[in-house]
Amino acid sequence: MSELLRIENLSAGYGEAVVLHDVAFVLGEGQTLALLGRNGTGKTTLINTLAGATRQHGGTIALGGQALHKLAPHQRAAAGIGWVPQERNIFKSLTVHENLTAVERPGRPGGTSNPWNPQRVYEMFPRLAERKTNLGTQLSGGEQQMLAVGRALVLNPKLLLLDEPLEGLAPIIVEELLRAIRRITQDEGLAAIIVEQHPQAILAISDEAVVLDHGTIVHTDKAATLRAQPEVLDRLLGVAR
Amino acid sequence: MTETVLSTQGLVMRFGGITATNNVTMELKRGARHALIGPNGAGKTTLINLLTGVLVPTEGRISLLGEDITTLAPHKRVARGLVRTFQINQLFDSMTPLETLALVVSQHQGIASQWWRPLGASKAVTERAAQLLEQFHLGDVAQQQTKFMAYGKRRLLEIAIALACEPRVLLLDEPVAGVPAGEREELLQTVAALPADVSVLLIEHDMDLVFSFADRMTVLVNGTLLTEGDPETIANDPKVKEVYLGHGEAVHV
Amino acid sequence: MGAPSSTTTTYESALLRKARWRPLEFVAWAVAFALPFAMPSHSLLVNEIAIVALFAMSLDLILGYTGIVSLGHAAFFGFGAYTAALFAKLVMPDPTVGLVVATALSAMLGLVASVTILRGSDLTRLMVTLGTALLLLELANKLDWLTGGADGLQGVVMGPVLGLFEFDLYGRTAAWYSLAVMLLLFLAMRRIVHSPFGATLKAIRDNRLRAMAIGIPVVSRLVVIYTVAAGIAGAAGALLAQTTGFASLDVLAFDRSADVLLMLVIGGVGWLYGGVAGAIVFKLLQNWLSAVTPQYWMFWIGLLLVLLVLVGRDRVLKPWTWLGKKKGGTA
Amino acid sequence: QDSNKFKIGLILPMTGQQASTGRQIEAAARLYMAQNGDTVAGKKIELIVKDDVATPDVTKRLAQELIVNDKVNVIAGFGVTPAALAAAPLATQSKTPQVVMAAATSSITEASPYIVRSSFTLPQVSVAMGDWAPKNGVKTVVTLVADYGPGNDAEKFFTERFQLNGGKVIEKLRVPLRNPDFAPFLQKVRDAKPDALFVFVPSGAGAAVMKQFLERGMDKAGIRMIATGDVTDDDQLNDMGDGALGVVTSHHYSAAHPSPANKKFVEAFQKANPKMRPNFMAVGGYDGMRVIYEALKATKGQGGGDALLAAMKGQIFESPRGPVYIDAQTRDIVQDVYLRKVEKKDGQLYNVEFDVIKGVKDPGKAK
Amino acid sequence: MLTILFDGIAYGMLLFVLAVGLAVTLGLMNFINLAHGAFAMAGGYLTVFAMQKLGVPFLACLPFAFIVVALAGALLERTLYRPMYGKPHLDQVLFSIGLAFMAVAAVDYFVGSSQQNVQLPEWLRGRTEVGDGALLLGMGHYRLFIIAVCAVLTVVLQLILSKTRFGSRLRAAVDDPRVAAGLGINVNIVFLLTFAVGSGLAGLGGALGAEILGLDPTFPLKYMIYFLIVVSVGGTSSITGPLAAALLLGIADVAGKYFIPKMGAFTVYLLMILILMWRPQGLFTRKGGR
Ligand SMILES: Nc1ncnc2c1ncn2[C@@H]1O[C@H](COP(=O)(O)OP(=O)(O)OP(=O)(O)O)[C@@H](O)[C@H]1O
Ligand SMILES: Nc1ncnc2c1ncn2[C@@H]1O[C@H](COP(=O)(O)OP(=O)(O)OP(=O)(O)O)[C@@H](O)[C@H]1O
Ligand SMILES: [Mg+2]
Ligand SMILES: [Mg+2]
Repeated sequence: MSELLRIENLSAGYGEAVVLHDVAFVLGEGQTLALLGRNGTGKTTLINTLAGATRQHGGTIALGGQALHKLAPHQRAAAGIGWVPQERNIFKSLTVHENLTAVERPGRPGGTSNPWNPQRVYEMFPRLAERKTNLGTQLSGGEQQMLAVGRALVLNPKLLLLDEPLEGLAPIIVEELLRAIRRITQDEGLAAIIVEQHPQAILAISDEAVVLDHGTIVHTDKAATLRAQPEVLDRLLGVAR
Repeated sequence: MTETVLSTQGLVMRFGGITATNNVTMELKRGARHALIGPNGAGKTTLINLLTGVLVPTEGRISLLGEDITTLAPHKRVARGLVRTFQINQLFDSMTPLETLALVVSQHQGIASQWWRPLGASKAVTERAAQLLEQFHLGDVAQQQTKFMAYGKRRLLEIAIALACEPRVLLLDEPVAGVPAGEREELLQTVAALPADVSVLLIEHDMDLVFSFADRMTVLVNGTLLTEGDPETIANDPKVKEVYLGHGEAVHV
Repeated sequence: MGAPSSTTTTYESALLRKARWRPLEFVAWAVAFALPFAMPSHSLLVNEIAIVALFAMSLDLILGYTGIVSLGHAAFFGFGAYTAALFAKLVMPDPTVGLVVATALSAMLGLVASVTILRGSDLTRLMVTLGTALLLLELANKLDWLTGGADGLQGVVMGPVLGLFEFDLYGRTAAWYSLAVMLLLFLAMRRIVHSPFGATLKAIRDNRLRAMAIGIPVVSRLVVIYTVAAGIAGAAGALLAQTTGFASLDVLAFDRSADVLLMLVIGGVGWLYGGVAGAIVFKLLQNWLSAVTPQYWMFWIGLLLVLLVLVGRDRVLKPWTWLGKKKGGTA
Repeated sequence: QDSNKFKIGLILPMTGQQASTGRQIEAAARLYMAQNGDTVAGKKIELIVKDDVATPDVTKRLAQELIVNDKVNVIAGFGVTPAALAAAPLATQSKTPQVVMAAATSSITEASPYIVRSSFTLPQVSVAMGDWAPKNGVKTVVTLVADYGPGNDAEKFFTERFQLNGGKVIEKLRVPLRNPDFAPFLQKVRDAKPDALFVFVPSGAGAAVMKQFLERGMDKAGIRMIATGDVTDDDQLNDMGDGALGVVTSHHYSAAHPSPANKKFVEAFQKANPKMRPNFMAVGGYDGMRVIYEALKATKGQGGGDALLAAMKGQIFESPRGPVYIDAQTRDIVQDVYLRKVEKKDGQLYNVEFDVIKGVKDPGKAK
Repeated sequence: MLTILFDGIAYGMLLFVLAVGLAVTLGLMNFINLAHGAFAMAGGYLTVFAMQKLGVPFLACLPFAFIVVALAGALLERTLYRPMYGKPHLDQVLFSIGLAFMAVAAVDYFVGSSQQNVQLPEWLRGRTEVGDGALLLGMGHYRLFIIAVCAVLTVVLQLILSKTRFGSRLRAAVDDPRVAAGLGINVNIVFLLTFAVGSGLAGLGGALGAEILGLDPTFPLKYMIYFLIVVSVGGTSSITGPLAAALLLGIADVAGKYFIPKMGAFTVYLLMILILMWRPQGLFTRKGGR
């Protein structure tokens, strides 16, 4: 397993305010990281910082050896970041299909033989195929969530950033999506960082786990280990689940 | 035998080629704690939009307390006690929670068309607004502009507005989405604690909450009513498991 | 619940705070009324500013408080002006009666025209209101037997205000008359915007969907406020016609609507004094610049507008903010 | 303290659609002052220029302020009819002479006994065309005028005189003042097939009408274009191109008027304003200044508005346009009206006069 | 009869070329640029000067006007316009009308207030007639030329927007610039290009229109209303909408003035109000599906 993402001394925030302090971790190719923490501890901020949507105050981010923090947001997508923002942010004046094609990138050389394209997204979420020509605003809440995930996939990223991807989804779709994420990471060598309110659900499919509090990392472990220690989880997250 | 407060007969809603609501006939009893569940895109939000008059049904009728309201203007339905919350917050961004609630209470008390005296002139209005602010933990942000508030607080205000309308029938569309796990229960407690004759229809994907809240459930699939019953029946219904609940224990551990 | 009584009073005073008169306001009005005394030579300018300020405030009712943009507000201004002028010419020369008649008829026109602004986007409203004003302009042009067409309506003789005060050449009577009417209507508007009714307007502006969902009759609110704003704009137009003694097509022209919009936006929308501030700034500047450089004053006005937006209205127009930090929005 | 000053308030449209009117008049007025000194009868002349954007209520306020605050002795200028009319009651009320230098609707001078006009009236120049056309093979005409006061005047007086002379007006078209495309009107004219098209549009729009007239091949279809001189405005004639050659117009002034006085005027004007050629607006301003200067001289700097006014009435002088006088009864200008044809001289287009009707009074006041 | 139709079409096409740039910036970028007419005016003046002072042939002036104005637009976008995108519509109105005022006064100062005239080459000046009687069709060559240029333009624009992803990338960037950038869309470039093309089109329109509409410093304000009518009636979501609207208005205006001259300017305004009350989002709105 070779290293994909390396974050060092990262601090970032909004305007003058610094939300993240001195964050550092490493993620290997095809690995899944569960990013946990109470509300408002900076999970979204970390995800957005990787996507280039916050103000970075210091530190470095390297993706496959490339200095990501020096790139403009749109270049990061080219470098291999696929982002599912917390509020979905579907482009409201584009149809479902255009939402996908507007950002689509051809599969990367040396990637899988079966690159992501709108067609594959429709296969994963048949619901979207039926809604191809609906505008972004004409989708149900859950459909928007599916589209946001699909939209990140057609970038054919190396690293998928999923910010609360399960919110508002029906239980059966949640199961399906979790399975799909597992499959994609295992079979296609895609790495992922997943933020979620239900730690059990994602720890089950993750390799690594990181817990944030007040913008700093307070715990790092193997996902399986953490999952087996409810009392630690309880202490870190304040909610026994 | 409790009385039916809200009912639909053969409700149909088509958007171009898509049938979002397909021949839905259902009833809401007085004092019910009723949950509406179903897969994404099943037509739950659409149903609420039809009930509240945001959309006009292609076919079918809706009646509230024995009166046909199929084509009644939305604001008149509110006057008859039919109130909703939105899946995505719909707030008055430039107002403070205090002003918002004072306005909503004024509207409910029928004095919102007064133009000659200021908003805060009615003691009754201010008192009720203060009460709501406290009940929803909004006291500390009461005088902040709504648009600068944190998501969680905005969500609480969303619900508070609906309650300020003193609903007789309350329709909640995924009220706890985005609310921190720890606060979800409390929020639903507030709703559950509404007077016993208020009927509540809840849409929610968090099954823990749904099952702890509902005394009756309706399952909608592809715009069509799949089944209806008490929580236990629904939880064990194989069809519901297949299309909605799934089998895994991933969600409610 | 132990706390409520004390928090309720806090909330009560918070709600009432905005509606309360501030000392500075009294001073400002006193100064305004003293101006024709102190600087009789500028009475005409005072008169004109009072009129456009009133006009701008009426636009603020629909734009700032209700969120309905209009590029055709001159329709009502001009209608009021022609009504007042014709009333004086054909019926009776008493200004007060003329003012009331013009206001009432403009309001009726507003009631009728309100059907045009109920639906659509900002752009649609801009164009429909603009179209309405232009239609009225064409109409006034075509009805030249009544309105004097493009030459303007001549031969309007105004009687003394309240039968007592003749309009003088200095324009002092005119200034006081306009200021008095403006004050009266301002008081009414001030009541409206701070009332529950006013709050429903803001609610509609902020979120129409939700406003409906809490039971506000959106359409009738829009109709009412559009009618009121039209009436007040008509009153402003009537004042112009009465104090200048004539009316011509340009009271209905596009420039009139555009200027008042500019003034209001300069002064700040959603704040009645914004219209006043904008009127003062715009008129004084225009007056001063066109005296200094009659040919190219437009350039400097343009530059001001650009800077206003680039640098921020607050920082340009409120010198006291140059020192401290930027504050949050004030209502 | 200002007793040794004589102030002239010049209210003109300096911006907006009518701006070129204001520019011409201001330039001419300044030229007159430069040529004739700024001290007359012991008084220093001060010119205060104000821009009214051709908006009458602004005109009125400016006039009022000039009279009340600046205590001007004369108000002058007035680019458009409503502006002149708006200021008229003030002139009466304050007994201030009002010299109208541009606005050309006939009725203006009736609006106040203090108004004196140094420009022209549209009836004046249109009847001249109404006389000339029937004699020169034009039997049927369609009129096309801008839909406002002066346009209506032009239409009315031309039609009356033309019909009196046995001509036939097939159709009267009025175009909106702000009209982007003349195609439909011109097509209508073409379909009516008159001998000639009589045009009045305010200067500026003239070029457009002319171009589209040619583009539509109306000249080739045997329709002549006749017009008042506004259409072939000297200021713009050169830019209209050779298509304008041969167009016959009637007007009171041409920059090519062959008199020494005019040569001197044109040369001096162009020297002072290299980018402009003086047009009828300029001459109105120039003569207006002259009327004021002479009145001041005659009253020896004493006496108020009434005295000045009295001294303005009846002035007779040689203007760059030719001999003129201010009718003591109507206070309107009486002047020769010329028939001119567009010709090329030294590579430039000019309205070359070929006929003249002497001493035309404003026919609008005849009744 | 046919001639009137032809004139109406030509007039409509001209309005379209002038307004299409606005349709792009307003409709696709959701930016109210009331200084649009100033760009058109710049195109007109450039053409006049290139022809008079430099002796450039008319045909060469058209691309010249397009390119120079597009470059100027790009420059302004980088310096002045960019901070305006996120601002409320009213601020955009204030800002852009301020720019228009400045342009008006500046042109007046440097060039003077008189009308400028374009001297068309001989081959564009003539007129061809076919048929006779009620079916007589007289076509001014210049109007024919405008129709041709406009048709080509429409096709090209339509191809760019529908066959490339540019259109949807642009709309995505407008909807949510932050997320669009995070998903790999170079928002700045997309806006810059769009704005430059919009300005360039205005410049081209000005160059073409100066002959028929006249050219003086008040141009940007005089015709602003017409541009806005075209865009609002056409709807702001496509290129074909404004085209249809411009044609409709052009024909209605010309025919109205021909058949009922007394109605004068009524026709257009009335038509606009009625259409907008009937379809508040314009004639052609973007619905789900195509
Ligand atoms: N746009 C912003 N400007 C300023 N501060 C912000 C902004 N967005 C978030 N914050 C602050 O940054 C901190 C971290 O927020 P963040 O959204 O990263 O939390 P989170 O862990 O994702 O929470 P949640 O579970 O609610 O999504 C919070 O204190 C929040 O108030
Ligand atoms: N305006 C519209 N035009 C076309 N289709 C629409 C429109 N609004 C909703 N739909 C479609 O109707 C279906 C029902 O949507 P609805 O929002 O009611 O679903 P829902 O049950 O609330 O789903 P979720 O749980 O994901 O919120 C969806 O498939 C959606 O795409
Ligand atoms: Mg978050
Ligand atoms: Mg929903």
